[in-house]
Amino acid sequence: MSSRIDVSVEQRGSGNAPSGDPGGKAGHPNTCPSCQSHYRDDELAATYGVCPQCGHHFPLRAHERVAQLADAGSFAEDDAQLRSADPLSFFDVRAYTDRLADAETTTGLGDALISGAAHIERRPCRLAVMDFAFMGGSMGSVVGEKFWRACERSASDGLPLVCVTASGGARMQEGILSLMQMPKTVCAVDMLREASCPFIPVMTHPTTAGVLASFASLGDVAISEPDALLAFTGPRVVQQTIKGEKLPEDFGLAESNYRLGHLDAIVERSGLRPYLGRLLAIFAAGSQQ
Amino acid sequence: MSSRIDVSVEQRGSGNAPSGDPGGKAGHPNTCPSCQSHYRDDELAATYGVCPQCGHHFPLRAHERVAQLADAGSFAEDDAQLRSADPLSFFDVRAYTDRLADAETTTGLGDALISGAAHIERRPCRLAVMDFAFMGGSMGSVVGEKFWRACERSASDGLPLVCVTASGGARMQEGILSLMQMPKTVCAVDMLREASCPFIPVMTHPTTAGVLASFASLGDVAISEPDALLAFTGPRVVQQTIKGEKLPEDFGLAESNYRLGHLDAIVERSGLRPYLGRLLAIFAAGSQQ
Amino acid sequence: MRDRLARVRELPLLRGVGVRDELSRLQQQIERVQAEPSEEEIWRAVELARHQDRPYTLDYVERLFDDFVELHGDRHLTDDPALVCGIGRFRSRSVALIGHQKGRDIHERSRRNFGMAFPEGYRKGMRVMELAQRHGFPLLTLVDTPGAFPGVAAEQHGQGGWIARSQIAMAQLGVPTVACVIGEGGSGGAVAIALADRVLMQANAIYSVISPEGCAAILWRDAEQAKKAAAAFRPNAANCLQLGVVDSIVQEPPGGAHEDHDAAAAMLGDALVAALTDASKIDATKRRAKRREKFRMMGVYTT
Amino acid sequence: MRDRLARVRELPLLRGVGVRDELSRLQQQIERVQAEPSEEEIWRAVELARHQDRPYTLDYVERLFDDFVELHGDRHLTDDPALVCGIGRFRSRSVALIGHQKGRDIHERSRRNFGMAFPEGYRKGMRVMELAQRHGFPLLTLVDTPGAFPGVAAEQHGQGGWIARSQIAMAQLGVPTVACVIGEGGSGGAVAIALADRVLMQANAIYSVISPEGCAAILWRDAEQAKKAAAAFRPNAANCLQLGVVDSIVQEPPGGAHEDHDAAAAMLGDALVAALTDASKIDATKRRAKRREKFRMMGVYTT
Ligand SMILES: [Zn+2]
Ligand SMILES: [Zn+2]
Repeated sequence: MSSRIDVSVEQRGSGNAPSGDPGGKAGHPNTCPSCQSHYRDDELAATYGVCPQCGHHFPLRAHERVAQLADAGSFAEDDAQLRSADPLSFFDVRAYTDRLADAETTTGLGDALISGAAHIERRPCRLAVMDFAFMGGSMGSVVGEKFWRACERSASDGLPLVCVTASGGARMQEGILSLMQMPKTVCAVDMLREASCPFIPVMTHPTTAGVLASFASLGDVAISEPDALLAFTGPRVVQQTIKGEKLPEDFGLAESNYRLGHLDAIVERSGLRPYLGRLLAIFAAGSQQ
Repeated sequence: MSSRIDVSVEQRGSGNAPSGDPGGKAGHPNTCPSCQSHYRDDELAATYGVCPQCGHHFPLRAHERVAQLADAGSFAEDDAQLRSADPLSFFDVRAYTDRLADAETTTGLGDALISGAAHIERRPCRLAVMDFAFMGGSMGSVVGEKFWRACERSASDGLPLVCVTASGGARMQEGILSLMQMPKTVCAVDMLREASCPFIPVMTHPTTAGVLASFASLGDVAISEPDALLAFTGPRVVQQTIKGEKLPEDFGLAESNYRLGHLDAIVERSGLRPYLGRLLAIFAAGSQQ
Repeated sequence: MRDRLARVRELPLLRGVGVRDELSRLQQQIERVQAEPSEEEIWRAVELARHQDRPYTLDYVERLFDDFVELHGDRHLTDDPALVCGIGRFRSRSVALIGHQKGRDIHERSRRNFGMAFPEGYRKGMRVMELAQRHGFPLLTLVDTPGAFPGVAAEQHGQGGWIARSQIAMAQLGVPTVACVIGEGGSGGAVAIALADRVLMQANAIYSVISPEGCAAILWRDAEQAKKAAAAFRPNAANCLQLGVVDSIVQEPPGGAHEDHDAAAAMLGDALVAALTDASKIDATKRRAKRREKFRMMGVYTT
Repeated sequence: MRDRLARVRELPLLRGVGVRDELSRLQQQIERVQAEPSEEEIWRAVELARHQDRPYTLDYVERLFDDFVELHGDRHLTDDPALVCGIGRFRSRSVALIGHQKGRDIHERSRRNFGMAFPEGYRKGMRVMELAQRHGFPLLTLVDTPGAFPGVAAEQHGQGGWIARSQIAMAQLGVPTVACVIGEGGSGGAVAIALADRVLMQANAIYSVISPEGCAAILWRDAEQAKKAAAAFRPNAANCLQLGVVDSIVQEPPGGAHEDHDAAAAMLGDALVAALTDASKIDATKRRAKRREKFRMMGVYTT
C-alpha cells in the first residue's frame, strides 16, 4: 500500500501541455490539466471547480467541498483540535513532526479530514470530508479517530453519515498504527450498520490504497465523481507487475470501476448535492417506517 | 430449464464404442461407456460401481447408494408412501400417470428421492438420496415434500442432513408446481440453517437445472463425484446459444466446476463415506461447543 | 375451472393451515375468471405476456415511484443490465426494488440480454436485499424474463448456484417482500427473485417451469407444438392462482397492459400496496417462518 | 523501549478503558523483550519473517489439527490458492481456519502467487466466515503475505473493496476470533483477515503498512534503503506489541521458527488455545461491540 498515489496519474494530462506554454501557466492550480484552459478563482468557484471547457474536476479543498454540499451555515465542525502524535519519532528525509507542521500551515487544517454536523438539502446528517492537500489525504491516527467519532455521533443521533474521500492511502510515517486505521474505520462503519444509520461515501480523485480498502468501499451506496482514480494499487505499480503489457486506457478510473460493477453511480460535481439530497430523503423516510 | 439432461452428455463416451462391439455389450448397463470394459454385477458391486480400468463412476440406484454410505442396517426410510398427484391431468405422448406407474414398476420406488434416518461412520444423521432411474431424477411435488420433511426432521432432532443428488431438473409434467419445488426446497434449507443443522449435499452425475439451482447448491460444503455434470443449462442447449463456437472440453463437469470455484472437493466414490464421516465428526463436535 | 377447484379441495394437497386461506382467496377471485381457458386463450396469454409493447419494470418504476435511485454492479465483475435494482419512494414508503428489464428496441434488448440475467445480476440483487434488510426497506420484485441466460460465461460463473443463493437470501429477509410476475415468469431465472411473502401475477402474465417451445421440443420433439405444450402445462395466471402458486391476480386494462401503460401501472401500484400492507401486518420475528410455510404448501401429492 | 513505554503512558493515546489492559499486558511481556532493537536486529526480523524455510499455514495445520477439511472456491470465478481455508479439529474444538499460503518451492510459490491473494481469495474466506458463524465455530486466521496481489485482474475485480468487505465480515462475526501474524503481515492484504478479538504475532514475524523496500522507494526514492526504512517504521513484534497493535507475542524456537517446525507449531498451538479460551470468555452478545472497542483504541494523537 502506497502512502502516495502514483504521480503519473495524479497529474494526468499535465504532461500533454503544449511545449509553448504561453504565460507559463502549465502546472498552475487554476490551469486545467486536461485542456490547458486557465481560469480566475471566481470563475472556477462559479462552476464548482469544474472546467467549463472539458469537464475536468479540479481538486477541492475540504472547506470548499463543505460549502458546496452543506446548506449555508449548517456545518458545525467537531474535533478540530485533534493532532497527530509521532509514535515512531519518524524521520525520513525530514521529521514527521516537521511535515505535519508544514501541512497545517499550508492547509490551515489539523489533519486530512474535517467533520461535523451539517444539513444537506435540508436533511440533517453528519458530514466528513478529506483534504488531499494535507499530506496526500493520507490516513493516520487522527483521520481514523475523527472518522470513528463522526460514526459514533451519527449512530447516537440516528443520522446518516456522508463522507467525501480523497486519499493516497495510509500515513506511512505512523507505521503500523496507520495500517490499523483500516480495521478501526471498518469497525466504525460496523457501528453505523448496527445502528441502521445510512453511510454514504462519495469518492473523489484519488481514493486509493488503505482508504479504498476500508471505509470508502463500505457505503450503502457507492458514488464517485467522474475521472477519479479509485484503485487499491495504482497504475504505476500495477504496470511494474505486468512489465511490457499495456494497461487498459481507463485503468482504475471511476468509469472503469462503474463498468466493472464497483460503483452505483458516477455523479458530476454540480449534481452531487441534489443527488445526496434524494438519497437522504429516501433513507430518512425508510427509518421512520 | 430442461427436465432432462442433455442426452449427449448423459451418455458421453458411449458414442466412442468400437464399431465392432464384440458380444453386443455397448449400451449394456454393466459396460463402461468410457473404456468399454464389461463387468459382472458382483464385480461392479465390489468396486462401488466404479470401473477398475478407467475410474468411470457408473450410475447408482438409490438403495445401492444408501448401502454404500450408511452403516449396515442403520437406514430407516420415512415417507415411502408419498405419491405424485397429477394436478394438470398432464398428457404429452403419454399420460403422466402412466409414466409414474411405469417408473414405480421399473424402479420399485415411489418417486425420485428416498430419505430416512441413518448412521454414517457411526454418526447419526438424516440421509436423502435421489434416483436418476425414476423419471430422470426429476423434482416434482413428492421430491420437494420428502426433502422438506427430511429437513424438518433434521431440524427437530438437531442432526445433519446428507443428500445425494442426481437430477435432470424439474418434473415438467407438474407444470408450475414443479418449479415451486425450487423455492420450497430452498425454504427447507433455510429451516436447517436457522436450526444450525449441517447440510451436506453430495452431487452426482447429473445434477442440473432446478435441483442445482435450489437445494443442491446450498450446502455448508459442496462435494461432487468425479466427472459429474453439474450445470444449470446443459452443454447441448448452451451450444445452441454460441452457435459455431466450441464449448470448453470439460464444460459443466465437476472438474471444471472445481477449477472455477464452485466445489470444495471432488471425492471418489470409494472415499465418500470416510469423507462424510470426517465432516460429520467436525460438525458434531462444533455443535457441542 | 370450477371442476378443478372442486378437485383441488378433495385432494390432500396444499396441505395444512394455508389451505383455507388459499381457498377463500381463490373463491374471491373465481368470479373474475369466467371459464376454463381454451388452448387459444392460453396461447393468447403467452403472446400478451411477451408482447413487445408490454410495460417493463422501468415503465412501472417511472409511473409508480416518486423518486428512484438505480443501483448498479455486483462489486466483482460487472453491472448486469438485465436486472434493474434500486431504492426509492413508492406511495409514501421507501422501498427496494429488483426487476428484470427486457429492453424496448433491438439495441436495448441486446444490451439487456432480453431480460435474461447472469449470475452477476442476481448478485447485484442480493446486494440490494442486504441494503433493504439493513435499513428496513420492504422489497418489491418484478419478474419478467424468459429465463436465466443460458451461455458459457453464465454457467462458468455459477448460474445455478446464484439462482439458489438469491432465493435463500430472499427466504432469510426480515423485511416484508412482494413479488409480481409482470410478463414472462420463466423458470429458474424467475423464481430467483420470487420467493416473497406475497406473490402476485398480472392477468396476462405467464409463469412456467419451461417455455412452451422448450417443452414442446422435449416432450413432442417438435418446437412447433408450443401451443399444445402451453395448453398442457397452463402457464396462465388463473391456473397459477388455482394451484396456490400466486396469491392474487392483478388486473390489466382492456386488451392487456400494453394498451395503456398508465392504467396498468395504477392497477399494479394498488395491488402492490395492498399486498405490502398485508405482508407488513405479520409480526417481523415470524415473517421468515411464515414465508417458509407459504412455500412449504406448494405441491400436490397423496400420502 | 522502556522510555517509549513511559512516553506511551503519558500521551493521551490508546485512550479509554482498553488502556489499562494494554499496558498491563505490555508490562507482562516487556521482561522478555530485552532491549531496544537496533537497525540490524529489526532487519534480522524482516529476514526471518521471509525466511524460505519458515513454516507456512499448512505446516502448522498439519501439526496442530487432528483433522482438517480444506474448502475451496469463491463460488463465482475460481479457487485462490494464496489463501487456504477449511474446517477441522484443533485441540478438541471444531474451528474454521483462514491463512495465507506462500508455497515452498518455486513452482508452488508461483501457483500460490507467493501468498498474495486476489479478491477471490478474500471472498472464499468470507464464505468460510459465514460457515463458522452458522455453526458456532471459532475462527483462526494465520497472516503471512507480502500484501494483496497488485495485478490488473485483481484490481478490476475490486481488490480494495473486498479487503474492506473481508474486514467488516470479521467485525460482524458473533463467534470468537483469533488472528496470528506468522510471517509477513503485509499491509491491506494482511488486515483483510486480521480484524480479530485477539491478535497475536510470532516473535520473528513482521507487521507493516508497507514493505521496507516500498517505503524506501517512496520516501528515500531508493529501494536500497530498505534496512533504513525498516528501522524507521519498525515492523517487528516488540514494536507492534508496544503500540498495542497485537495482544501478545508468540515465542519461537531458538534461531527462529524455521529451525524447528514442530517446536514452533507447539508454541503457536498453545498460544492460539490460550487466546481462544480468553476470547471465548466474553459474552457472545457483547463480542462484536468489544471487538470494535479494541480497534477503536488503536492510534496515537493529542486532543
Ligand atoms: Zn479543461
Ligand atoms: Zn472404464
